[in-house]
Amino acid sequence: MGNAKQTIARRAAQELRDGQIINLGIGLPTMIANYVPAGIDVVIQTENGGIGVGPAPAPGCEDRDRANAGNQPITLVAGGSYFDSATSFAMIRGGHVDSTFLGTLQVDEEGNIANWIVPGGLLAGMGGAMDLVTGAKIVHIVTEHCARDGSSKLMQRCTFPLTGANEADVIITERAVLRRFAHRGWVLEEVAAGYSLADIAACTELAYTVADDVKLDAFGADEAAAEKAARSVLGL
Amino acid sequence: MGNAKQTIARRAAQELRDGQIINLGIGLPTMIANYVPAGIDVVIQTENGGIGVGPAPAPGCEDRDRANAGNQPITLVAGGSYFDSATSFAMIRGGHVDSTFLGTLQVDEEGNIANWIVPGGLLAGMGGAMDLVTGAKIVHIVTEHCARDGSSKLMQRCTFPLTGANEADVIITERAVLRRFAHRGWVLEEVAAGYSLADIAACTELAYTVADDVKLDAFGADEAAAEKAARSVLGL
Amino acid sequence: MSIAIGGFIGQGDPLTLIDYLKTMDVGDLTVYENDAGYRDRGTVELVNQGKVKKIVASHVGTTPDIAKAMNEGRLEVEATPQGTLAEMLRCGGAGLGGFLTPTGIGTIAEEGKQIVELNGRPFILVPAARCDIALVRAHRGDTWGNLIFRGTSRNFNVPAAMCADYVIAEVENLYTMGELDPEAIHTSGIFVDAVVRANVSYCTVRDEPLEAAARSK
Amino acid sequence: MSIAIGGFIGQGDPLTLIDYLKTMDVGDLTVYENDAGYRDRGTVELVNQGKVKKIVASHVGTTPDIAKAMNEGRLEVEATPQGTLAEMLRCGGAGLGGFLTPTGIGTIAEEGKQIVELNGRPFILVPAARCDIALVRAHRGDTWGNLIFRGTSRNFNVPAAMCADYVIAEVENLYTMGELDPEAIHTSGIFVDAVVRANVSYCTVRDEPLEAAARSK
Repeated sequence: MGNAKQTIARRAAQELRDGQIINLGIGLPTMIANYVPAGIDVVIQTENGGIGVGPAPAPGCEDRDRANAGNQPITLVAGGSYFDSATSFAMIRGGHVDSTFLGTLQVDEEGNIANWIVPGGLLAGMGGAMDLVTGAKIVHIVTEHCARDGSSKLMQRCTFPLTGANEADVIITERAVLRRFAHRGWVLEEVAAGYSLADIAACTELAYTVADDVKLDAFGADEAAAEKAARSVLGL
Repeated sequence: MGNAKQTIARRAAQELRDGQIINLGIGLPTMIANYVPAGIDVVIQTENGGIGVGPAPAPGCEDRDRANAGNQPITLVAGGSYFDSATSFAMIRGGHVDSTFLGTLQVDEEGNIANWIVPGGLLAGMGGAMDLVTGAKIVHIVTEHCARDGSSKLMQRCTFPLTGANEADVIITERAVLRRFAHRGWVLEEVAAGYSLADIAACTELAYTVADDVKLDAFGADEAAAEKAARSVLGL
Repeated sequence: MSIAIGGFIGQGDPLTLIDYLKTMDVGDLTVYENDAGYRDRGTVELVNQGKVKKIVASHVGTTPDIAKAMNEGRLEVEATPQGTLAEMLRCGGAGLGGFLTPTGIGTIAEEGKQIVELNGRPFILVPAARCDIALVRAHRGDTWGNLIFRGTSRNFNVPAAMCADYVIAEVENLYTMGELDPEAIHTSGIFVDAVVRANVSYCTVRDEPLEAAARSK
Repeated sequence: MSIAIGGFIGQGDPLTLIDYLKTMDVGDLTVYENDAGYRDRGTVELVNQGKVKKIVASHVGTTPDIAKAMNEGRLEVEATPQGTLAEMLRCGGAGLGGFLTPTGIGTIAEEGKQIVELNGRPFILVPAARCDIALVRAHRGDTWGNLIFRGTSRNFNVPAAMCADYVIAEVENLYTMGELDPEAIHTSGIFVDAVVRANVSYCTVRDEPLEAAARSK
């Protein structure tokens, strides 16, 4: 599964539409910027106070006052600008951000998201995640399908404290893409290369229906091939 | 009473303290800026979005985008700046303006102020007055003592719709200065030249006590003298 | 349909867009604006055309025709404290449901509003105003909609530009992206949906102030 | 005593003032800040000195010592959504009693809060935070307290500078009045009570991000 994150980021980037304003969470979601399809121009907002985030600066050109919410150095593209935190969350909460991509610990049947605290674990804090899932027009959950212990992160009902209730719109994992509709609930739209419908059913707890036109081998072929090659080299 | 407004503005300016941030209402209050005592530096905020209002520009040098809330051309002194209306009222409501000077139709025993609408009259609107009387630390009412029909503007109880309840701190008229204290209510502190304690009592409906050290002939002597001279010239 | 309009008794009024609106077949508008313009110019023109049902404003004393329209029952005016109006628009743009203000407690501004007590102090609960359209004017703007205002013409243009589903800005000077200083943008293009060139000017301060304006606050 | 502190995990943290606070004999502080600093630098130092009773923050994962202080019962942390915290400070500075936010509905952010329904939609009523003191940092400032920030170091410095009875700004570059562009001031001197020169730097982005920071959002 070494390539799972890349598979997810690459597939998630296919969700982008030209002209959209997006916010990318820390970690895996930030990688999505590396896979923006040709011909698609998106504007990246960072909740600590910048819009128009561009490529990372060249080594040695980092600037203390140009960073994202994960403290990684950034640049701004032409037309970008800076603002304060109250204004930033006016943008986010006010629905001016089209789409957000966030990792998660759990996501469930009702679109509930739990991504900020493990009961009994150390409190870090929700940061801007609660505002992002509430305010962004489309909330994409980008996550490995299963937790480290093998249990499904796509649960019937979240057991951890929620980040947002009824907010998840799309789930993108290294194995599948599910989209949630008002009346139908979660619909399985795509299955990644190397997985079958039965595989997805086996590792998914939340109820979903399978789209009539579900796409098999829809994405991840490159990574699956690379993985297979690696395994074969290793004699696995 | 041709000089009444000047008398009021001149006396009101004596209330200013060095370093204060003030907001001046349209009309008579704006005249106070002409009488700021030597050695006193105040910063003038205008609620339409400027701070550090300076002298009026020279004729011909007016700028469409530098005006006060009454649409009069302004300049800014060094250190002044511009801002939007939401920020302007954050300043005003948030108690960052030390003192405001406003005209009124009525002011009463409880410090109620009515200065924005006459029942049955045309609606113009309260503008920023309600926010100013609520937010400014000290609210100075600067007004002629009596209305045109001779009735006292310093009433037992306002009869017009209020601008603010329990907000007036100081009343400055061409005849007297009264200050309101939490437990004592209104206290007559000064009487202008040409008026006696009995004169003030006769034209004031709101209840007040007379300060032990009330000052008679406290202000307005110049204007009273000028008026007397004018009357004498006219043979009145 | 609700429209937020920037400007302050002429200063920074989006007259190009208002002129355009005058040519359109629209009606029943509810306008959120500090005022109705200056003298016979601005939103008052839409009122005189019968396009406006209601105006939520802090002061309409600078446009004498508004009083006439009210008296004749052609227009409803909801008088709102200036700071409350600015915050209503900002909150509408910020995704907030409303806010608690001490302004207007004990006055008719309370009427029809819920009062909430916090720490023994009463506040008026004011619902946010989210509009369908906003019209604003800026001194400089780029093709993405970043805006920079000039002087006291910034005023309600900033909160108005935040509060609507579709925001149109007229700009006196149009720049390409990257020409404006990223530290000095007053309104980010994220809030703005369309930019047009301003083709008429506004003129305020060289006129004598109206008596009505001078009398009231 | 309550203190609002600007900055965002190091970016724009007022370290000169925090260093000064370290030398002072104060305690029982309640701090409103996005976080507790970065690694071992910032408000976390005041916590380690035992000066802080409670911190209201959106995220304290970038300062490992905070977890220790919480576990040992030396510190109370009130986790608050980042946008809610920014708005609490702004509202405190704007004289508002509070605001209604949809953020956190259906989560523990609701706990102990009043829920207000408007047009069928529930909102959390969040009381404003008005603090005794605020500490902020700016790139440029003049002797009256006008401030201009740089890049993403603007962040919480703007709302923090509004919300307190006494606001102290450290500035990297001090100017005399009139040297800063009146159109480009981010925080007006009306909000600021004292200005000092910043004499220490902060450094964030050249370090590798902490694992804790990278893991959580």
